[in-house]
Amino acid sequence: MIVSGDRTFTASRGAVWGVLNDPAAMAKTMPGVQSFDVHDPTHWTANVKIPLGLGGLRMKVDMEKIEEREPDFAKLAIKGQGVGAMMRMETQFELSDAPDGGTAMHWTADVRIAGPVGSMGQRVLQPIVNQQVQQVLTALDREVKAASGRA
Amino acid sequence: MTSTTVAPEQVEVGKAWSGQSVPRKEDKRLVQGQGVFVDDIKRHGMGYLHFVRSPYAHAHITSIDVSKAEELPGVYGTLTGEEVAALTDPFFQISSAPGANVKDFSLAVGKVRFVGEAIVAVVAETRELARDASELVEIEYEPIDAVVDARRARDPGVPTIHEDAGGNLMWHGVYEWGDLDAAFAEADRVVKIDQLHFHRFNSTPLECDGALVEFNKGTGQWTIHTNNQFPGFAAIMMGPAMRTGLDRLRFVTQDIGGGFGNKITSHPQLVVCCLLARKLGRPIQWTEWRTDFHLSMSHGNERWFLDTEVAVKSDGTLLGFRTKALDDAGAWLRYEPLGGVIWAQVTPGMYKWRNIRVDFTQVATNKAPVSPNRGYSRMQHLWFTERVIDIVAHELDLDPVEVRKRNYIKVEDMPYETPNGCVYDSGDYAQMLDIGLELVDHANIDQRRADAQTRGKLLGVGIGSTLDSGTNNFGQSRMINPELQFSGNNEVATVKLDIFGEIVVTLGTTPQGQGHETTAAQVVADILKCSVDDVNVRAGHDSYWNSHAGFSGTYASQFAVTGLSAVKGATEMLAAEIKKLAGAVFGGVPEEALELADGTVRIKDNPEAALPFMACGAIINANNAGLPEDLGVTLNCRYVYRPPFQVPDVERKFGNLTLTYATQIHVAVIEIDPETGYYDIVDYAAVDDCGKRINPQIVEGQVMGATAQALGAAVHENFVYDEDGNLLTPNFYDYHVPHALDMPPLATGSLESPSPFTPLGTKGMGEGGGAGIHAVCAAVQDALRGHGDAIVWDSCNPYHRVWEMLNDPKGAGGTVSVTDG
Amino acid sequence: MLLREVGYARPSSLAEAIELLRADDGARALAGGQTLINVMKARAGSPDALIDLNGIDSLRGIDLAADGTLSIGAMTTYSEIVASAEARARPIIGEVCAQIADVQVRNRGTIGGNICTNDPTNHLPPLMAALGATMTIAGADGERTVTAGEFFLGVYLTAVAQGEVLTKVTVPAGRGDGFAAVTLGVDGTCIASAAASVNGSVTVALGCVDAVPVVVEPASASADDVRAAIEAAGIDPPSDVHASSAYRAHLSQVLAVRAVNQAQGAA
Amino acid sequence: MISTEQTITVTINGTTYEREVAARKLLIHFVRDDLDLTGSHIGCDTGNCGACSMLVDGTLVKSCMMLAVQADGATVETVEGLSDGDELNRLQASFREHHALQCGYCTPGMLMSATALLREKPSPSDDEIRKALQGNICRCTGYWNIFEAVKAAAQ
Repeated sequence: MIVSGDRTFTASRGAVWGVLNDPAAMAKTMPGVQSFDVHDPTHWTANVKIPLGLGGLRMKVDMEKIEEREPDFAKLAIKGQGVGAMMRMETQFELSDAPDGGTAMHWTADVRIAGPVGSMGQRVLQPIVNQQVQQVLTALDREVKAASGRA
Repeated sequence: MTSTTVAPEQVEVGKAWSGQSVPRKEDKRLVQGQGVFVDDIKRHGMGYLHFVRSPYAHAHITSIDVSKAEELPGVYGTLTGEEVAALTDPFFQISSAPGANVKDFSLAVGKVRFVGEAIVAVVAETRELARDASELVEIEYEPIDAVVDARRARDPGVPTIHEDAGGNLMWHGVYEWGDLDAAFAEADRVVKIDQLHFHRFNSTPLECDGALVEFNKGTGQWTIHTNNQFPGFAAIMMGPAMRTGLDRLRFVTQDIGGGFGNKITSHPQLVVCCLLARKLGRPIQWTEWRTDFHLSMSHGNERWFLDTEVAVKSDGTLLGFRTKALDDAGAWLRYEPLGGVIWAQVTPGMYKWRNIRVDFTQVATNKAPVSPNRGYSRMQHLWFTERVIDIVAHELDLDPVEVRKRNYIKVEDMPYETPNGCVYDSGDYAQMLDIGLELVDHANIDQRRADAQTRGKLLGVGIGSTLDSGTNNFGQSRMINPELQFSGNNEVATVKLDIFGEIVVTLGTTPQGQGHETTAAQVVADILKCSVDDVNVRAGHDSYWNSHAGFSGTYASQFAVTGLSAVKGATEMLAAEIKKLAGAVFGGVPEEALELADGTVRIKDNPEAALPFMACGAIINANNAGLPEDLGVTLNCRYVYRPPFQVPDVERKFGNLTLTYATQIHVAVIEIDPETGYYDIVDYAAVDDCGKRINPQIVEGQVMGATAQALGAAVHENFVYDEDGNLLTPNFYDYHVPHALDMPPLATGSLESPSPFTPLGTKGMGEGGGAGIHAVCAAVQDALRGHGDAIVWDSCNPYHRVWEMLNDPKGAGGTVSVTDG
Repeated sequence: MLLREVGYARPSSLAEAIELLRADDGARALAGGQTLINVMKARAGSPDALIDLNGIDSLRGIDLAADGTLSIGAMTTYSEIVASAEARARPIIGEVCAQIADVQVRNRGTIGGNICTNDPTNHLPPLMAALGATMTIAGADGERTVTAGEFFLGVYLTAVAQGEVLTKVTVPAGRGDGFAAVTLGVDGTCIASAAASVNGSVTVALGCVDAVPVVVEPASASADDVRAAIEAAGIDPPSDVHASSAYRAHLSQVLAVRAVNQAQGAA
Repeated sequence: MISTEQTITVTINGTTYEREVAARKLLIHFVRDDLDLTGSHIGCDTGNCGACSMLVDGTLVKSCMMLAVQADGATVETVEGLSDGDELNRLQASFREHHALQCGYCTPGMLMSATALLREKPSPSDDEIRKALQGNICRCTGYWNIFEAVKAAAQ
C-alpha cells in the first residue's frame, strides 16, 4: 500500500535535513525502538516493538539509504523481519522551501507486509500504518524543533 | 463394528434394499465421536511436524540455517529442500513439454514460488515446540517480482517461475471438432465476448490434510495413516520419487473429514513425513491447519475464456463457438495439466453444438498449486457454456428458458455422441428444467418481479444446467501427453463368508462421507437375500487388504458405478459359490434348483432343506474334509470391475472419456438491494437425475452439499491475491463459507434415467457440476436487465461487484458485441 | 493454532489485576478472548502474560439507575446483555449484541473486550460512540471516566493504558437509536456499519472506515443532511478484499441514513 | 502468581482429570491430545468453524478460543457424553434418520450446539434453530438436513 503526504517545518532545510540523516535522531522518531545500531552512514539496524494493543509486534528493521541528493532528497529501503510479519518499505522525502518560510517536506512510502500479520487484512493494516506514520511525523516535528533549538 | 439397526419407519423390510433410504451404518460411530480421523491417531514417541513456509510469492533462497532450531530442547530434527533433493527424485510430471521439464520436489529447493510454500520441516516433542523451533529457522531471501495474472504470464520481461521449463507456459493444445467456418458462415448473428473469468476457490473440507507415518526399519516399509483420498495416485507419485517399490508404501485411512478432490495431492507432504520417519527413527505426526491449507493446498482451477465467438441463428439456435481457455495452474503441476483435458468430457455442455474450437493454454503463476476440486475442470467449462447461453439470450433479447429448450440435447437423441466422441448415456433435460421452474413458481415470475420492484428490489431468475460426468477413462490423459500409458479405469471389492457366517466386505475406495459402507451393504444384501445389518463393510481403506487397484479411491463421481459394480461382481461370485457348496453338501443338487433366502441357501422345491450361511462358512473354513476335490469354492471372492472403454484417438482428440452423465438443473430466484448490491436467494430448486438411486437419501444429501458449496463460491468464496502474491483470504475469517443463516430455502426434485451402460443402471454423482454458480450468475444477469445491462463475466459475485455492475455497467469488466454473421 | 509461551494469572480482585498489569508491560488483560486468543494463534501478537479478568465478579453485571442510566460491567458477555431485562432500557444494545458472530462467541465475548479491541469491524465501538457512552477506567491511582471520543485511539489501541483496566461502560437514557451494517454473510463481520442516535440532537458513528469510529452530527435527521454531514467529514475508508474505498464510502452514507431512520422509528 | 504452567482439575463427561498443563495450551488440544477425547474436532484456526464446540459449566463455547487453564475447576461436556452407553440419544438418532451428517467431522460440535439449544428452548422456532447452528460450519450437507434433524428432535 502507498501512503504519502506533505508536512511543513518551521526550521530551515538544513536543520530538517540534519535530523532526517541523523540516525540517533531518527531512532527517536520510530515507534517502540528498543535498540539501534549504525553500521555505516547508509546502513542502520533497529530492533523495534511496534505497540499494538494486543501485544507489541517485535521486528528487526534494516535500513539502507539507497539514494541521496543533499540537502533535499533521500530514498530509503527498509526491510523488517519479525515473527509473524515481513515488511518491505521504500520511502522517500523531498525537501523544498515552504512558500511562507520554513521547510516543506513531501514524502511517500510504499509499504508491503506479508506473513500472518498480513493475513489480518489490509482493513486493519491500512489504519495501523497511517497511524504509525502520523506518530513518526509528530516525533519528527519534535526532533526538528529540538535540533533547530540546539543550532 | 459397523452393524446397525434400521429405523423401521424409513425402511420397508422384505422389499429390495436398493432404492430405499437405509440410514447409514457409518453414522452410529460418527454421532458418538467415535470416528477415527487422521489427527486422532497417536503413537508412542511420535514427533510433531511443523512446516516453515515462505512469506514471499517468488524469491531465491540465498541461505537456510536450521542450527538454532535444532538446538532448542525438545526438537527431534529438521529436513530441508537440499536433503530432499539428495534423497529423492523430482515427482513424475504428467505434462508433455514444457511442463514436463518442471522439477517438483516435496520441499522448496533454491527458490520459493508461492506464499506458504514449505521450505523446511521441523519435528519436535510437542506441537507447540515444533512451531517455536520453526521460528528459529533462519532463511535469507532475494525477492523476485511475482506473476499473479495468468493473462500477463507470458508477456516479455515477466519473470520465469520454472527456469527448467524455459518460461511460464506449462501446456498448450488445440481442440477442434466440426466445421467452424461453415458454422460462422451459416450464422445470422455472431456474439463476441471479450473475457470471462472463473475464479479460484475450493471446497475447503472441514478437516484439513494430515498423516501419521511409521517406518519399519526391518522391512523397509512405511505405514502411512492419512486422509489422502486417492492413495493409488499418491503411490505412483511417491514410489518413484522415493526410489522404492509401491508395496513399501502402505496407505491406511478410516474416516476422512471431507475431501471433494482437495485431498488428492498431499503426496509432497507425505514424502516429507516418510523421509523424517526414517531419518529420525520415530513416528511422524503432521496436522495441516486451516491457514496452511488455504495458503498451500489444492485450489480449484482458475480459468479465463478469452475472445469467445458464438455462431447463432436469429431464433437462438446455437451453431458453434470458439474460445481461448487460459488455465492458471499456480506454482506447481501436482495433478495438472489434466484440467486441460478433463473439461472435454462435457465439451458441448447440454447443448447440440456440433462445431467447437477450444484453444487451451495452461500457465504457471506464483499462487498455490491447483488440483482437483468438486466438479473438477468440467465445472469451469459448464459455467462457460451456461454464461454463453445467457449472454446470447441477453444480447438477442431472447428468453433464456426458450434458448435452452431449443438447444438442449433431447431425450429421443439419447444415447448421444458429442462432437468429440463422448457418449451421453441418458437423460431428459427439458423435463428436468420444467420440474425446476415449477418448484420456484416460475409461472408467476413477472408478477413477483413487479412486487419486488415495489419494495425497491431487483428480482432475477437464473438457470444452471450442468452435467456430472463420472467414471473417467484415464486414456484421456494421452491427449495431454501421448507418452502416458494410462487408459480405462478399475475398482475392486472383496466379499467373503467367514467361519461363523459373517459377511465381510472390503472396498478399494476411500469414502469421505458418501456412505459407501451403507450402499455397498444394500447391494450385497439384495444379492445374498439377507439383511443389511448382516453385512459388515469394513470402514476405510488399507492397501494391505489387497482390495484395491491402480485407480482405487474416491473421486470423479464414480463409486455408484465402479465401486458398486465391483461389489455386485464379488457378491455374485460369492452367491454362486454358496450354491455350489450347498449343491455338494445336499449330495449333488444342481445350482439352478437352489436359492438364497433369509441368510440360508435352500432347495427351491423343499425350503426345509436349508443350509444357513453360518454352516457354509464353517464347512469351508473349518470342516472341509470329504468335500469334492474339484469343488473350487473359497467363499472369499475378489472382483475387479473394469468399465467398457477404448483408448481415445489422440490425434483427433476423440473418444468416450467418461461412462456416465448425471444431470443437475438448478433454478435460482434472487432479490438485489440496488443501494448496496446485497442480494438474497429467495427461492432455489435443485433437480437431479443420476440414474438408478441405490439410496435416495444419500443421493439427495450429495445434491444438497454440492448446492451449498456452489452457492458459497457464487457469492463469497474466493482465493484473492494482491499484486505481490499475498493471499488475502487465507482462512475462514476473510474466506467466508456459508453458515446456517446464509442458506436459502431449497426445493429438490429428481428424475431417474437409468444408465444403459452400467451394471446397476446407476450413474456416478456428487460433484454437481457447480450448477449453483451458473444459476446465481444467470439470476444476477437477469436482475440487471434494464438496470445498466452489465455483463456478468466473473463466476464470483459478492455484493461489492454487484454494486459496481449496477453503478458502472460499462466499467465493470464484461464487454460483449454482436455482429451480423 | 499454537500459541507462543505465555504466562497466566487469574486474579480475583481488580486491585490484583491492576498490580499484575503494572508489573509487566508485556502483560495484557484477557477478557472473553474471542479476538485476543485468535491473534495469538496466528502469532500476530504475543503478550508475555495474560491477566485473566474472568475471576473478577465486580466487573460483571448490568445496573439500571432511576434516571435510566445504564451501567454495564466490562466483563459482561454479549449473551448476558441480550438476555438482560435492564439492558432493554436502551434496546439497541441488546439488538446489536445479538448480531455479533455466533452463540459460542456471544457466550464468551464481552462488551469490554469488544471496545478495548477496537477492531474497525467491531460492532460496539461505533454504537457506543453514537449512544454517547462513557468508559470508566481503573488504575493504580483510582478511576477516571472518558468519552468515546477520548477512548478510541486506534486499531487495537484505546485510552486504557498499561496497568489499567476498563471497568464499566455507562450509557445515558434514550430510545431513539439505530444500527445498520452490511456484513460478510448474515450476522457476519462488518464490511461497513453505522450507528445512529436521535435523542435530542442527531449523532451518527461510522464503523470500518477509519482506525476509530467516525462521529458526525447532521443538522437534522433528513437523509440529505445525513449524507451531507458524511461528505463534510471527508472520510477515506481503507480498501480490502471485501470492499473498495469507494464502496465503503458509499455504504457509509446508505447505512447512516438507514440507521437514522431506524432511530427515528424507535424514538 | 503469573505462571506458564499449572495443575488443573477438570471434570469431563463425569470423569475428573487432574493434569499439569502449559498456560498456552488451548482447551481443545488439552482435551484431544492430553486426555485422548478425540470426538471434538478442529476445523479452522480463527474460531469460525465450531467443530470444537463443548459445554463448559453448561455454557456452549468454542474450545479453541479458551485456554485449558481457564477450565480449571470446570465441568465440561463433549460429544462422548451424549449417548447412554451405546444407545444414541434422541438428537443423535435424529441426525442419523435425517441424514444430517456426511463426513461426520463437524457433527460432534453441531450436536453440542443443538444440545445447548434444546436445553434452553425445548421447542425452538425455525429461526432459533438456524441461529443456534450459525457458529458451526458444515461443508457437506448445506445444513438443510441438520435443521430438519434438530427440529424433529425438538418435537
